[in-house]
Amino acid sequence: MGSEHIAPVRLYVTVFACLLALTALTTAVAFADLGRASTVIMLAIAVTKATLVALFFMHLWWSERLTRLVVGGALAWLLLLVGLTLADVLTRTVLG
Amino acid sequence: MAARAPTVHYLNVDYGVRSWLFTTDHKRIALLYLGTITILFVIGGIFAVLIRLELLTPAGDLVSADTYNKLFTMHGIVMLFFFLIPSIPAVLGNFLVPLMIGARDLAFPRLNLLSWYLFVLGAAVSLWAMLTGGVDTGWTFYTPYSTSASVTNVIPTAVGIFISGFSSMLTGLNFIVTIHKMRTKGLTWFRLPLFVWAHYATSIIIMLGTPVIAITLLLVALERGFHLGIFDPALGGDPLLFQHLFWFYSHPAVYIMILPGMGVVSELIACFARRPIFGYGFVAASSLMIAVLGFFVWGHHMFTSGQSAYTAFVFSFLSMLVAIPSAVKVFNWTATLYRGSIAWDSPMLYALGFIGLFTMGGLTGLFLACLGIDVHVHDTYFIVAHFHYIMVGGTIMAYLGGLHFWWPKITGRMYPETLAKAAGLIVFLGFNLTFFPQFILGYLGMPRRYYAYPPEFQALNVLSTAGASILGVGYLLPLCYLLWSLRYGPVASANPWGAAGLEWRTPSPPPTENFATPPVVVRDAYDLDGMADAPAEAALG
Amino acid sequence: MSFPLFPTAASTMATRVDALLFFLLGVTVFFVVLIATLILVFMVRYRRRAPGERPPAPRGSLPLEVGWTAVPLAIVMVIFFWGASIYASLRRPPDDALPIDVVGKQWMWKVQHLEGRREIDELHVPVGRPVKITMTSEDVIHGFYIPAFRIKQDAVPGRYTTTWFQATRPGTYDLFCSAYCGTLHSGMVGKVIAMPPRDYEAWLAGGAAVSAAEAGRRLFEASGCPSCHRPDGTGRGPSLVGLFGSRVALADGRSVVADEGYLRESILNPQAKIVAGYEPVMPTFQGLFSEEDLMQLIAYLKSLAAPAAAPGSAR
Amino acid sequence: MAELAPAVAHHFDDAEQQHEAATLGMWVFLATEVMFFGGLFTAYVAYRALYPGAFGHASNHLDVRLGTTNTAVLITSSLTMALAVRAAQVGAAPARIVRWLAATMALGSTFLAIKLFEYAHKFYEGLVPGPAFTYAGPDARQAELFFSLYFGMTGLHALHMVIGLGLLAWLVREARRGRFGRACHTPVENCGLYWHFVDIVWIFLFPLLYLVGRH
Repeated sequence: MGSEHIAPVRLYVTVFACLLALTALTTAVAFADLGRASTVIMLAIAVTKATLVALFFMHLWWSERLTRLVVGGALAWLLLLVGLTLADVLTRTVLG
Repeated sequence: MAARAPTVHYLNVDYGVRSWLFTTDHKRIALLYLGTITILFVIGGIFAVLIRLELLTPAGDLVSADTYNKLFTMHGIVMLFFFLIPSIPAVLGNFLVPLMIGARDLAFPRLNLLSWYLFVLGAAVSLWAMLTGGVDTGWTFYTPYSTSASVTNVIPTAVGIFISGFSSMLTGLNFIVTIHKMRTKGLTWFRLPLFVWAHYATSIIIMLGTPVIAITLLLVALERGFHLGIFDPALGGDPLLFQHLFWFYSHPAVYIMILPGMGVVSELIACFARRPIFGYGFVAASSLMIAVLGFFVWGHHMFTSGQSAYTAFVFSFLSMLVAIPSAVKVFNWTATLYRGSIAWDSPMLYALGFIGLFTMGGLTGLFLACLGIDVHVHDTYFIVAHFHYIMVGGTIMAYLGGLHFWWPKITGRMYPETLAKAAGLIVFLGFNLTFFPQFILGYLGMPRRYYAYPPEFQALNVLSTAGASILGVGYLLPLCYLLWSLRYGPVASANPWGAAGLEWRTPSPPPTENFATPPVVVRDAYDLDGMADAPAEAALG
Repeated sequence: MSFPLFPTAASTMATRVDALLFFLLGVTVFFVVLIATLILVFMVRYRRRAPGERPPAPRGSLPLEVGWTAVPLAIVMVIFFWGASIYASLRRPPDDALPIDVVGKQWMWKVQHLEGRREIDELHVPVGRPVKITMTSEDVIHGFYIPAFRIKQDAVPGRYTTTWFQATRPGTYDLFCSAYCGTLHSGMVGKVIAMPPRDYEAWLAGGAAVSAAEAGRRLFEASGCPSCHRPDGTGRGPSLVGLFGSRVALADGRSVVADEGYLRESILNPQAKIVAGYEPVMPTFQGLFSEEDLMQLIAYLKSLAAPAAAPGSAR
Repeated sequence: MAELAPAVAHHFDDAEQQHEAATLGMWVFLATEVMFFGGLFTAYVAYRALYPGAFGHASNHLDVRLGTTNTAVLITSSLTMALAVRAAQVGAAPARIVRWLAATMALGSTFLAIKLFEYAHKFYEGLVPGPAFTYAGPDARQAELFFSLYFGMTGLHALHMVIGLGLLAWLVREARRGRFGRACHTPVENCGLYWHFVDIVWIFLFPLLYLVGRH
């Protein structure tokens, strides 16, 4: 075998600490009055957290290109679904 | 081939119901699927017969309006979700993908069996829902009709489709992993048969699209059953959101149905024109292009639905682009025939019929992608005719062609060739007589899903019903003579057509392990010289 | 029994759509004949003559591949732009179009003319003048379809959609429901009666009903709206005079054009878009007004437009 | 999700191929899960764009403390899961693998218990969509839309958690039998991937549902 990477425990604990810190941060951001920026910041934090989990807990950092292609493809398709649907919802009153 | 010794193959290796119901052999599972979808095709066909009979006269006189609405709904659901989507992938793909790539089985044989059980369960739930009252929403389940107005068995039907969606996903997952990880030595991506490329592209669509229809139907069921008002306009919900989610799957689903058919046709043409497919790389790439672009065009089902005009322009533009890879395929197939050595065997007749009907279906698709025309013909018989040209004229022609072509491999028997040619011709003529008049009906303005219609539409409807009776005979013939051949057909050799491809290098029917020794590939797909290296009979050892 | 093969063309749009249809038919016939002929010729010409025949392998051709990618691409682009130009005019009713309101309901079409006449499953329109249909549905999605005019638009519950046409020939034409809507979907058919303008005026006058705006005004007053929405703007709600078609600044900093959809939303769901400077105190009227009531109310609000406002200032 | 024969199954050439196939299969399965939740996220995004105010008000009826606690609980369970996978990879004693798996199960159960408590509370407050929906604030109808999404999304997520707990229970049983080690840990890895994925879904659900319009 030996095709997979064995990560040190310290890395896992570090990632875990970052995730907890980011959770606290996102809650703090939610209660601060930042207007519309707060949504963007909270989403950015969520994306960061998800990336950390995927890269280290799920070993994406060490996996082969094909696996990353699968992940990238799924995310691209999710954006496609949300994006084109939203494009319709948001422009309905613009013309006609 | 005299005095052939009784060899052990996948069919006679074991007997009894248990040996079938607990098999993990992809070839046996393919046969389980074949039996199941044949039954479902007959059921869907009976619905079609009743629809066509009702439409013989302008007045609604054969069945009641409610019954008619249930008939076309159930015809659509059975034919799409329980026949066309599994047809080529789950039967021919299941049987052939491992053989074509020199593997002993699919990557996950037990998931493959589970997929069949889920399919049977899903079909059983949906059929049960139909028998105990039916469902009348149309196969499209549009909200708010399906969530608040319909009083029929929407939830169990949706649950049945939901379950069969998992069956479809397990098959797709199996194909993707198998094609990536299980190719035999020397079989590089660009030596793969186009059938395998087509199934790979199809599987990508299945994996990315099917979950969306699953969640969408689940939401419809939850809205009906538990008042979770996701699409409810009374709460500010948007019925068009349902349509977006629905067509995100259901448009690419058209390619789930047609791409495997294109794969079959590539194999048939290469074999019976005796030369590799012209522009192999372009044909392979066009399958992937269709799979990807197919996801960008769903909004062309919604040009008159109240979708924003800007989005409509974008979707129309993208829909035009998806025509290109399909055109590329048709031109390359035609170019393959040029200077070939063309045999007129029955599978080839189906394949050539496919090209003609698919060309018609594809070009009339442009009418629907075109904004100005679609406004007029949307939701009319024009659209009904168009998608039957693709799905019946395309997919079913390819399915029948493929079934004839690989029948000797699957069963070890040949079928009566003259009858098969006659059946092919009858299907082609009957099909055109059934569905061509519907193009005219559509442009005249006859809306679809009408159980009674103004009298001026009657003449064309009579023609269509007459054609349907011919088409019915065309479908019954293969059912009869293929069954007959199981017992009385002449024994087939390992490679009766003189085809290239690994599946022909193992005996007919193949042994459970597919190949006595794992084959090694040194040549491109469809290279007949490769066949000389390893004579098929040698594998009998 | 008549046996038509082509529909009557009775609107300005119909001739444009038919022209594009003939172009597309030409393309289709050309390619189907081309492919079918090639297949048949090759089938015969290159039929297998000896069992052991081995034709040369094709070598592929980049110019050919590029060619049969580029030519279809050029053709579909023509089709796209042609179709899109028709659709663009279809989605943009002329400013002087005669407005008529339509409500779909299982299984009938209810029509309200601005001057007051109402009809069911019949739609009288003048010839030679653009007519703008604003529609919605009381229950499920319906499809408003007049084949002779080559127009179709779904009526969606919860919102307004519009289409328009200009009849060119007097006559009686089919009106179909094209979006499947339940048991009597195929019974949800009506007639469009296109009449010379003078006949249409006479027909309108024959109804002797109150105008839509007048009916809307009565509803407006009976529902107590004027107590807050005073014409001089001194009430708890904004003045509605000259509102329609104007741009409204909202409390959250956005601004919207006050079109039919905005007015409808503001009656049913007043909290969704609060006008800047006002408190969110208006109660919802959801369930109190039918779709027809709403259309009459909106007709009234439209009639309050300041006389000086140029038509079409909304855009 | 994987074929779980300890030895190399008959149709694979070697253990390497079998492991690669199982891993790829799991990732492809997770891609379908992305799209499965994607349908709900699409609905959420569309409605939040249409009714930002109503969503803000409705979100304030959720309990941030419980939501934050649950986020922390789930993240911790991801850590213990990762450590369970690691224990299997390095060939640790079965008892150690079982310990980390059991910790993950305990945390997962805690999450579900808190979730259940929240649901019960919503039920008492009349915030469950349907005839019993009694929301006092403005935009009650759009708020009902929000709560439909809330229950749809968290319900589907909770269902995935329940399935995950089932998988973990099965892993514990197999680990006790000493099945996992350096040579065979694909099942633990794949269940781990699934568990982390469910965690990621919650990482998005938390700000989208609990933290709208808090300030």
